[in-house]
Amino acid sequence: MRYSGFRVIKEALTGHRGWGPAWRDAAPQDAYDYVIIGGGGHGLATAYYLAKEFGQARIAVLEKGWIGGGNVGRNTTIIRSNYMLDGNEPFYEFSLKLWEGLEQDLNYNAMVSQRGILNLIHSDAQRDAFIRRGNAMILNGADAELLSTEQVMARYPFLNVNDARFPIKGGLAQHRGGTVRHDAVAWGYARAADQRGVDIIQNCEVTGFRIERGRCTGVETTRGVIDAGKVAACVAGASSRLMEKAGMRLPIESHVLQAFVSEGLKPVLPGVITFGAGHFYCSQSDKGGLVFGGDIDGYNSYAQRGNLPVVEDVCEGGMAIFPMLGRARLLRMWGGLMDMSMDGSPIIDRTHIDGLYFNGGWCYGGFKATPASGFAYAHLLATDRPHPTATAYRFDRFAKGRMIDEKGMGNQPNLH
Amino acid sequence: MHDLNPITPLGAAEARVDTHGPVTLTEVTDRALASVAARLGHEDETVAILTDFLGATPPAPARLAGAPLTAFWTGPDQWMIEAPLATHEDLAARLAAMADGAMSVTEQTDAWCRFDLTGAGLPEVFERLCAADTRSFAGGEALRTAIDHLGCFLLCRAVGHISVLGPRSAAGSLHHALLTAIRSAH
Amino acid sequence: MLIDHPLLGPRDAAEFVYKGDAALIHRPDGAAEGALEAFIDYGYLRDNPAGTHRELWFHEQGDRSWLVVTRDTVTHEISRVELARDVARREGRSK
Amino acid sequence: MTQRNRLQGGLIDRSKTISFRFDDRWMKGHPGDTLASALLANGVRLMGRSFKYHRPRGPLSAGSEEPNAIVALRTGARQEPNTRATTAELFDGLTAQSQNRWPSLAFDALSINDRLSSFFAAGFYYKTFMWPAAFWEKLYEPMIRRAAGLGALSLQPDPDSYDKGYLHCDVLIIGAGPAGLAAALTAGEAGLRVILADEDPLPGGRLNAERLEMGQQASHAWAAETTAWLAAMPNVRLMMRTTVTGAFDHGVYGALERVSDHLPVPPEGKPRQILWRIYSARAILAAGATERPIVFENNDRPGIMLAGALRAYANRWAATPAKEIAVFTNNDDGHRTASDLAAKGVTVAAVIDTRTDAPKSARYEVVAGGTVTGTSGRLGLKRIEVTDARGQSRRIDCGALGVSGGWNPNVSLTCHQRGRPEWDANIHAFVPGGTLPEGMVVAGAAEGAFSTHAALHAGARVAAAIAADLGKTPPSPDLPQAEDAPVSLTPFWHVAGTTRAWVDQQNDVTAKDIRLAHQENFTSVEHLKRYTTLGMATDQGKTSNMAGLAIMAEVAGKSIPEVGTTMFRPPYTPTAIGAFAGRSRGTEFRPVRKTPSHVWAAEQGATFVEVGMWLRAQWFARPGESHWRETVNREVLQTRNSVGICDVTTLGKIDVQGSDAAAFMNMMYCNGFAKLPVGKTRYGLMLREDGIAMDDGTAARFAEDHYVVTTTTANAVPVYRHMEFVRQCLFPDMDVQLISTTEAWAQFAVAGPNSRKLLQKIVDADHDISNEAFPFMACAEITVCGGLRARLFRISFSGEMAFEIAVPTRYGDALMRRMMAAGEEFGVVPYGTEALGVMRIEKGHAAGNELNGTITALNLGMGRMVSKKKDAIGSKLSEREGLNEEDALKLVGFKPVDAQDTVPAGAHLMTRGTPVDAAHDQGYVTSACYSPNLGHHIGIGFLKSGDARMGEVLRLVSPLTGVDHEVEVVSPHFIDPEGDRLRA
Repeated sequence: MRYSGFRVIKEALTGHRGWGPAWRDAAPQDAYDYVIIGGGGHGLATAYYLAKEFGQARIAVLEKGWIGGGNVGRNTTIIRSNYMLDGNEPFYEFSLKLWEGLEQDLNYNAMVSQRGILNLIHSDAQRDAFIRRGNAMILNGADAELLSTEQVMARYPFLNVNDARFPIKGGLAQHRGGTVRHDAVAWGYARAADQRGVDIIQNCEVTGFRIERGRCTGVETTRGVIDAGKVAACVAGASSRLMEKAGMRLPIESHVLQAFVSEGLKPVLPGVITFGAGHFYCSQSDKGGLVFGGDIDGYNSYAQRGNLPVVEDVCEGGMAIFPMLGRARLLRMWGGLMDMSMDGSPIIDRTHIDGLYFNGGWCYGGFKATPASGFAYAHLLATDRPHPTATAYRFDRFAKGRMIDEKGMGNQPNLH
Repeated sequence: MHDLNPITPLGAAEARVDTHGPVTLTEVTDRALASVAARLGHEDETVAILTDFLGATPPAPARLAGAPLTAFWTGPDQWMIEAPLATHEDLAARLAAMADGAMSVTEQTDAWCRFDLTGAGLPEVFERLCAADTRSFAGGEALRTAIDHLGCFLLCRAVGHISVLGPRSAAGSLHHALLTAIRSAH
Repeated sequence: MLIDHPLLGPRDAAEFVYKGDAALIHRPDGAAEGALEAFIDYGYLRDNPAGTHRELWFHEQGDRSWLVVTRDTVTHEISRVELARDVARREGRSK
Repeated sequence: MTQRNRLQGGLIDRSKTISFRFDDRWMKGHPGDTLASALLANGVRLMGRSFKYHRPRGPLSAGSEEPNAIVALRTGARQEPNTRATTAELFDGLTAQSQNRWPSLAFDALSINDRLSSFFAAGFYYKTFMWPAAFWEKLYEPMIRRAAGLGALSLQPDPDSYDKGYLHCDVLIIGAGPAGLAAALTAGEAGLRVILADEDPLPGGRLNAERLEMGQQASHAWAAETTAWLAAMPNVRLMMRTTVTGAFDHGVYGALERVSDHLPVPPEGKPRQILWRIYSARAILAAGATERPIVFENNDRPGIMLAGALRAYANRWAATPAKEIAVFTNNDDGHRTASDLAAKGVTVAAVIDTRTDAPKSARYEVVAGGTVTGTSGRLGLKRIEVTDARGQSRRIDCGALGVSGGWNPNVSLTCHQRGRPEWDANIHAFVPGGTLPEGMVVAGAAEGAFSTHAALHAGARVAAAIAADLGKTPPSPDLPQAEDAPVSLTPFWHVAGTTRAWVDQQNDVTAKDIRLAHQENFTSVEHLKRYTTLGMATDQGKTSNMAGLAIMAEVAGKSIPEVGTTMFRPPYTPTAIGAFAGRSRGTEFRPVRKTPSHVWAAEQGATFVEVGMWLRAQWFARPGESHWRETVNREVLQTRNSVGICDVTTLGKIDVQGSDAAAFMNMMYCNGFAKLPVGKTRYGLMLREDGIAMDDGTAARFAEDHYVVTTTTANAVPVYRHMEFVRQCLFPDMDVQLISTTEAWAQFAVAGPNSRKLLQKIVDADHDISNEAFPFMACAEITVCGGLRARLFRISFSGEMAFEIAVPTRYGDALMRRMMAAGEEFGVVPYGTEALGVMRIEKGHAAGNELNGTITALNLGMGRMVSKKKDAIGSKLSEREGLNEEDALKLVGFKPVDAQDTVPAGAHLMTRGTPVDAAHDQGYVTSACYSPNLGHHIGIGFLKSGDARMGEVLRLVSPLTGVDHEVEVVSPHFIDPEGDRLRA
């Protein structure tokens, strides 16, 4: 069924009886050409692009719980391609371009909203680094604009300049950045993949891999064994737990990232803004909630919840730049599991086991990557070659010394 | 004798004193400090040297001991020694002279600013500043914790008398934080 | 979180800085045969267990001790805290 | 206007009458009122508008679970959006405005949405607004955003302050109702350190809302007496107006104390609120229960509220929304509301009880087996339509309807870690389940024990167990006789066949929306919430989640626990962001570190700049200088021509001592230190274990077993931590002791050809600092100014003959003054960080811009420094192929081909004739400045194969800033490449 304004009106007048399931609840079959483990944004996008772009049939997405229940369902919804390094920027720019056509492609309004992202600058050295980054963005075909303090203030007149501990010395803006209604991304991909015949199988946990003579031939699940031509792991946050079942250790630690939303408020923030002298970023949803976050808690965790010090640190950052936030209330906080990789960049690669592929290590940046991650992973699965924008996301980059380290923090995952 | 005039951590010639409600906040500038760390395998010798010097046994973890020469624990086999500046301006040198390869001594006098809080109602002040359980302090406690993002030592010399040692460069911020907490609590 | 410091008792984890898996104590010998491979493993691969994890925390706002904390990464329950120096010695590190 | 709906009695202070304003109307109330109770007493039921359909709404509850009566409290910079009228304490002069309406609460233009509601069904926006694509940002979304949100921020800085604090206790008791009070009595008498916290200003919980006897007293009197008893115990801390907002790991709780919210403005020096971090050995959750409504047609009109709330308003606040009320219930508790209100003189028109075996009453009509099937009254309830057991409908006039669907234990805090509530089929509600936060037990209504008797005894029992567990002898407190009624309830969630029946009142989620979500396969509770927004409003679904689950269970043909469970995340109630930030805002966001010469520099009119936490002098402008560049040029030139002084105290200094100090230094730095002679200083490059440069600086050897290491300003803390890691974790038997001495010494760079002459006037004569006696890279402990101990280093960042001199910090100010006086004859200048930067770029020294975390020794042109003869941190991984490529980046200098051009940092480099794009990127400029010595701009940066490309002309592009011109690759050592000046 196609979604449209006309359809909404027609259904409204006929008691909404015509709406069918957004996607089928499929039961697992004995075998598929591709089994994708993980019904999050990346897994569903991979299935969709495999079916649509690479003409693949017999695809299953296996989800342990309910689709979209992981990080695509709990993040701060930001999209952007303001990366600096060659290994990253083309990929994220590709992702941003896919976002720009997503709704028409999926026939699902995920509310891709390009209201811009602004990184504040607080020192001369920071400006130098942002100029380098902005140039790298433009040289890669993305957009970037360096704003003066006056231009920043015109957009955000209530920023604290009167008694700021760290003065605002301008900002780097990417106007094509913005936010997306995160849950809708999962649902939109699920619906579109389902329409192309993908089996989306919920409540189906992978408990083991079938590996024979160095080749992965299928998976064991809580709903039986499923044979597969190719098995694609896509469970960022739980990557180590899953790949351990295939005997693999990963260059990844699992960490918790907290995020926060305020009560609904009349719109004040047009786009996404990040504080450059503390750990705080914020946007405002279409419902009016301020959606904000900061650093990861910093210790290995699978607990999906954080602790007070980071909550306080984030709110300190918020109050530092927006002292008007004092009387706004924090409504809800939650923690998501991050695959923190050793250089802060992801992995989309084959494993040393034939037929077993890996997508993970997204740190806290996976949401914005969803379309390109799905596309590039589908490309790898279908062709056994990396997508041109994802050639650097290899396992062996650590052994070879070709890290993609945007923050320059080295093999210390909690600092990326 | 040299002819340079010192300034206080707060940047003045004279130490500052503030009183609000029951609490007096005093900038203390008349104490010398030196860090002493036992060399590996010389832990007992270090304790002996310090015992001799202090007239008291170097204190256990999170404790302070001795007066007028005082030591407080700063880490495993490591203490900070406090002495009157008037008599011990060269505290580090004196201790180093006694070390004889048994301990490493480092001058710390000016690494720290010190503010003493005296009076009733100190727990009400400190519970707005740091995670230390000052309500249970009975005298002799010495611990390091964070106040206003600054690593500080809290030394309870007696009930109603707590010293805060913080990084000297941040004396202004620390003093402001202490005074603000006093005004909030009382 | 609270970390029960072996010398100081329970202290807020906010006073500490986290490093990672306590396996980082076992730095390979740079002069040994095959050292590069060993360093790549040491530097980049982690067990990352969901469950008991031995990990390094530095008491930066305290006594400057590195600790080995045994903590469950699912429940955050801490079952053991030791001075890293003692652990390192016990596990064969010296000079 | 009189308080026409004010009843007799209550716990308000009638001796005082205070005024308040809601929208344009001034009214009267009494201390003890909430805004909602005072408004009800004044005959006001309409207090807000819903989020989506702008439906008129009045209070549903009398507490923090309130979804509807949400107002903007106060005005101006203190305006607090989305404040619950049901918890806002009344004070004299209080002003509040209604929200989400235009032009007024009674006539709201956007209530048109309500008429169009069938177009706005759950998730409608996912299905439309897609065509044409460009219209989303331009038309559709702006339209949606204009309607978004409830209250508005003032856009002004919050004028109030917030404290953060830390408390310790043996047992934290959350909730001061009967269970909490009994627990506090027991634990207090046992001698435990107790904190008893409750969000209410008045201890007692439901004891203040009920008309109950406890022993010989009224329940509220028992609560008051017990509270007074507790207040007298030194080991018990009563914290009223304090909400425990979150249960964190290891017994740490977050709690918000509203210190001044009940006052017009906070007293001088006092905070508005305090966010406490409570460290507890144990906790008792005695948070009570929240009543749940029944879903029926048009169940959201002002005047329709929870039955227990109706009763609380009458009993505690002596207020009623109307003189004629009805009750709709599925349990006995609803009847208690009817009898209490009847006792207060309110007419009870009927009690509609869904149970066919409903208890009878002599005082009011009971419609057994009946349901409410409709309501009317546009801005407030006028009448209800009741359908009886036989299906006969009739209308009953009433201005208020109390609704009771039973009570849900307040399990919220049990869920903050791993707890997952479990279904209790006896009370038809979720009770605490799964693994509770470490050390937490639950007592009273919060665990489903609803009678007062049960709550009292449960509180005492769990507190006694904790006391025993903590080694105390538990007393047996004297608990009064109290009611012990069993729960008598037949589940009834919603009236069938509704078209517009509200489940989540604030977010306007109807029963129909839930059915639609099921139809579209959003059947799990997570999907349901996200698709319909059920439970996502400011009340966090406290009164709506259960009904939503129940309706989903019904349409899915499942049991409620099969559909899912209710889950709560912190904070328990929405909490001011300002409270989480505390004092860390504005200029106090982070502490300020000042250099020893700060006072002096300020006297000179220096401009300061933030460098991490430090404030450093950036430059020292002189009268007549019109641009900072002019000042900096002067400082640079005068230093290079004569002598300049710069405060460099901010560099980290670490004392390294011990018999293994040399071996330790050799491990820390990639280059060798063991053979450094005593009395000498050496440049050291410190790598991370992954082979990337971490920090650099000089280290001086004062004795065989004593080095003093300097770090960059930014890395002082991480380097110290790293050294301790190496010392304690990797080489535990090395005899090394470390301590930071950054703050202990005031250190100044004295640079320029006259630096020695100047210092000879400072350094005591018995120390020979001639070039022969004290050559480049020498260091010594000396005395100055007649005997003050000092340290002198012959090191140079500027490239000139230079020294760094250090004295105990308290003398830094005096030394600076003395050196300036001594240098007068040479025209000495102080210089700031900007001139420092210019001189180091002229000299090609790497700094923070170059050490960006991706750069190796090889990139810095120091590849050969990485000793192959020894093991050092980082040396092995720096051998990897990707870090040693043929065309690796190398640090080089750049000068513009046209001398007028700039060389901006952040610009990228392209080979001439190639396309300007990322694929052809050759490198980037890291640091740049105008060189007053060379008379043109210069830069340093990283270029592929840079060392082999000297003299090549490249295209320098910065499309971001509109730069595109040519530069020549040159040595990064622009000044004195041979180092003659250094050694002069």
